[in-house]
Amino acid sequence: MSRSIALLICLVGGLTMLVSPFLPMATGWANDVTDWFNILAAMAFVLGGGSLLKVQLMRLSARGPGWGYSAVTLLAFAVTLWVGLGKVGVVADPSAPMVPWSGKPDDEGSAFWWIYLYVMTPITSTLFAVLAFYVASAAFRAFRAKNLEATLLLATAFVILLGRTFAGVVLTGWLPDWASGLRLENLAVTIMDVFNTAGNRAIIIGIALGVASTGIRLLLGLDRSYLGGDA
Amino acid sequence: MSGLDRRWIYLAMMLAVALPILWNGVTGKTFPESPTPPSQACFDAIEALPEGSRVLVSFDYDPASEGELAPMATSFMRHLMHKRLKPVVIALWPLGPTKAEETIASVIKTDFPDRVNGKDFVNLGFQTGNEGVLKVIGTDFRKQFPVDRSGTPVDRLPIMDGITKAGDFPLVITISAGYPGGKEWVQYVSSSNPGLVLLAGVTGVQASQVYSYYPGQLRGMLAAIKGAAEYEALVSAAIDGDRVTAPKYTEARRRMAPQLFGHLLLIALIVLGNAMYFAQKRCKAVAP
Amino acid sequence: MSDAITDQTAPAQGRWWIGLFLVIAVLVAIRAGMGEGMGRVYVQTETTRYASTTNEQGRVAWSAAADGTAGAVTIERDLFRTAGQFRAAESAAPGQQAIRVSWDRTIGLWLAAFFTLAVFSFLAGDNPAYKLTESIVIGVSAGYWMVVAFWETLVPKLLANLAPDMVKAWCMPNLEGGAFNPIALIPLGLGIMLLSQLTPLGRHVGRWPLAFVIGTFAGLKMVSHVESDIIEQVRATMLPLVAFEDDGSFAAWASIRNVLIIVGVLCTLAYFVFSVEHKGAVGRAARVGVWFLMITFGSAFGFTVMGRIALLAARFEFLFIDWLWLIDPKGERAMAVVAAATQLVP
Amino acid sequence: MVLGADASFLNPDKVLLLVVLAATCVCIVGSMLAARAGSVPRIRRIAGLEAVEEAVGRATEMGRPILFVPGIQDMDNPMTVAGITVLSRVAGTAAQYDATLDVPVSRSLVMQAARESVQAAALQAGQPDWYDPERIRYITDEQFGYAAYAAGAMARDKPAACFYMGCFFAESLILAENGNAIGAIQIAGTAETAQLPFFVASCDYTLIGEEFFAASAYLSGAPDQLGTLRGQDIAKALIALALAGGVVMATIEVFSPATAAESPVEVAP
Repeated sequence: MSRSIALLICLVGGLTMLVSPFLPMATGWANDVTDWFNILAAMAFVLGGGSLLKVQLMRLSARGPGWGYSAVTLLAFAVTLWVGLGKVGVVADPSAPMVPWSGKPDDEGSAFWWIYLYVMTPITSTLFAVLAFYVASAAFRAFRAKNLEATLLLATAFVILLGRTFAGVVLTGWLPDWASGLRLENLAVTIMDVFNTAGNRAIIIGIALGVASTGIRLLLGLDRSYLGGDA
Repeated sequence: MSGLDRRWIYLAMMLAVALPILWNGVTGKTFPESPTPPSQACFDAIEALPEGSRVLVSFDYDPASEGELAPMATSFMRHLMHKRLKPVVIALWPLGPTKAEETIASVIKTDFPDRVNGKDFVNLGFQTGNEGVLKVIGTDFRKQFPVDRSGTPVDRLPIMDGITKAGDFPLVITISAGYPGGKEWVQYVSSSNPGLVLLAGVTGVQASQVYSYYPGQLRGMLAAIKGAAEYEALVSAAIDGDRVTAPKYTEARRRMAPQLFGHLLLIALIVLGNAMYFAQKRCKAVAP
Repeated sequence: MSDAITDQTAPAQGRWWIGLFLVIAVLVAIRAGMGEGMGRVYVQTETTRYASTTNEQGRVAWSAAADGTAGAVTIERDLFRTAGQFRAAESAAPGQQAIRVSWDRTIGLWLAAFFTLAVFSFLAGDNPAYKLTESIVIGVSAGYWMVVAFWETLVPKLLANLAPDMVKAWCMPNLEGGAFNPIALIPLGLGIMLLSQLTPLGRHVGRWPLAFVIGTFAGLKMVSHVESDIIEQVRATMLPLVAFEDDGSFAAWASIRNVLIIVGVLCTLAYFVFSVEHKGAVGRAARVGVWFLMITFGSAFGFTVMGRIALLAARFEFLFIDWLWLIDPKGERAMAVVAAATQLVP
Repeated sequence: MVLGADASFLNPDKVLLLVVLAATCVCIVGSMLAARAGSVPRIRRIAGLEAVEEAVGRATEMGRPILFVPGIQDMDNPMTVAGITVLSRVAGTAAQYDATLDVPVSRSLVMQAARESVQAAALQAGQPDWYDPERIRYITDEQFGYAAYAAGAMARDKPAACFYMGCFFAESLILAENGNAIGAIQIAGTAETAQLPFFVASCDYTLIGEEFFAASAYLSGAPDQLGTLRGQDIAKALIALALAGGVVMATIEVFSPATAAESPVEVAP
């Protein structure tokens, strides 16, 4: 019963959204649904936070290896929630100085801002930067001229890498004007403009078909694994 | 060939990026740039506008992509100010307005102190809704952005006189790090407003996706730090001529030095990897 | 091919990381003792007074006011200043207190440097500094996004519709409109259903919001993908096989480009065909399609590398410029440059 | 079904969209019905999907866990939904082999959906006790916070098989390179085009774009689901025809002198 109602909700919701772009009366619906989804996702944080607390508390109470790190996670989580929800150190917004809670939680000088700037940003942006190292090791390992396909991959990356720096200008800058299309920096642009455009377009069209097909499978209930097992 | 620990690769990359930064910091030298067509197109599109035109600038990035995009924002803002154009700033990313304020402080407030907030430029802040925001501003700009960042109603801002929809701007610039960004601006704004010129400054990751819209729906684009450096050089040449450019206006070109060595290292690694591969294949062929 | 690189990223063989961090600590100590030192953050307190005016519609607006205005509210904020501004102020008035070292921000800067190095250290192998950093970032970022969801979504989109007057008085004085909006009960109801599964009764009801999300977004995304991806991309590919310049002469390169794009799109589409084996004509087209895919991936890879190196450069700049004070490309610590560019200093 | 909308209520700008959308739906639903009636298509081999069982089997033999990452976006993203449906197939196989399956997620709603789907798969495989909700846990919404966890967990738990199925951004290479470093067999699937090159470079198998969306239908083996794949192919053929027609029209237009000067078709500068 519960599953049948769920499938019905899925079907009706999906069909409504499918026809809404064609009905002049339905122009805002997509935005409304997106808002509702955001609210739902925000409320779902209770579930996520609960899972996080449970896992870390279990580890802490079991005193298994690394339980100290669980304590650190819990502390970091609690402190961030406290200073953010409590707007610790936030001054009122200039447009309403009489309302002490009117400031944004991440205003310069607040505790939440401090955590964002000095804890979260350095860690996340360094993790982002670590990709430069991973790109290097991946390129070293994977770009081998084993066959025609692999060679194309490798050669293209090569041209782009050279063409997008000063090195490309130095290496092929001597080419005369009538052959300027072969200069590395222009070759890089051509690859992007022609081959990359064609490849990406086909991938994008394919994805759109895949999304449509997946959507139909979901709406018709062919694919209902997300609804769980029992009746 | 199993002897190469990947940590040597990491160390080499670290040196290839760190040493040029130090070298450049000590000597202050940068490499010359010659603009590619997409960057030149950005410069030309702004040059072509008559003085006083209003330009919609969207800051669609956050600190994670600042390294690539902040120099573009600085150059765009400087170019717009120099041409006496009027930027109307919005953001589709929550942290975009903060980045915009930083750019406004470092370019307009420092070097163009005569420009008045609300008349010559304005920051309308961030709105949630991703592409939904773009759909709405296509028909009703003020519905999405009723007030500026300090709460002043848009109706009272002289810079907004006569602007009712996105199509009223002759030029739109998005500086974008991902979703929502360049692609969404093309899909929801440029496609439905044929007269509107759209420029995009994008990260390297986005570049390959957004390239498929250039030069049709996207008049010009700055791709990654290289595009930023090219455009920065164009703007510097137009504004400073032979004078020394202030350090904050050479940021993208400074970043090109570590790029060059990083790229050269990657190329060397690819060559080395293939040399090892073919050497190994030959060994196998001789002694199976 | 993966054995080209030995597997040594794995954990600690011994306690190498103690040595690594000792070396870094010694180098930092040496640097800190040299010249002007390193890693300090300066601030200046900006005091603004705000006074209110009431306009014709009875709306109260606040704006900056002169000293001594009756009924003015004072707000103080600490704003960043550079080391150059500090030195300029000191040389103008030794012992001044306007621009000063901010201890909380200085501690933050050193913490940020520690975290940066700790993440880099993972490249050499898993170690306690990385584990500590990892456990902190998980806790902080989970909390961060919950706080953002609360203030950016739940308050303005849900509470402001259900109890506008309360929200206006509490934290959103500029809230427009301000009538109870019954539509907001729908997402509230969905949310309650979702959370009801924490109780034994709600096991079944908890699926409905999920079904709602999956159904509506399946419909929405079908429309948007067909519209912007299929229609627009096909339209953009309808290029003439032969192109001419503006003056009427044959444009060879533009023609080749158009043909290549059309052929590329068609062949790559052939690669994605599922219900026909890749043999014969379809097979040949699919093979060409794979070539296009490989070139696409190679170029995307090459482009992305630029971004990644730029990000790495930005982290090194943070370490070298903001923390270690080794170089000064922006002239933030050079007194002369800063003093000329700003009138902040009395 | 869409065709039911009364034409007089139609938004006139959207007629083309309606036609294309309806044609797509007709192709897919029609092929599905045909497959149900007995005309089941033969689907070509997709290497990455044939390797799923092998990967799960290998993890079981080695006594090491399986890691499944359903992307880092929420349930409003079709890639996440596709990832969850693939998860249910992988979980079914893992339950049969009694292998350990770890599913760290970065969104609360995804955790909810993943738990439902893994539990259902365990039931279907006849192993209801195999399901452990604590193995499907929320980490953090933050992209790199999640990547930090995943990188650390891989270095410590050393999963033998890693699946990355969903929407990925920059963290894709952090996951794939760390998985490569511990020698795991890796299968990735995404429609996020910018990340495909990294998965192609670092993973053993990569499902590219449409292949990824086809995965759950392929793995299910159910006739009506396979039918939808043929429907996609028919739609593709129609697109190719429309494209060819458009190209011919555009070419004719170039030669007709009246319109040559202001041809609406863009030509490279």
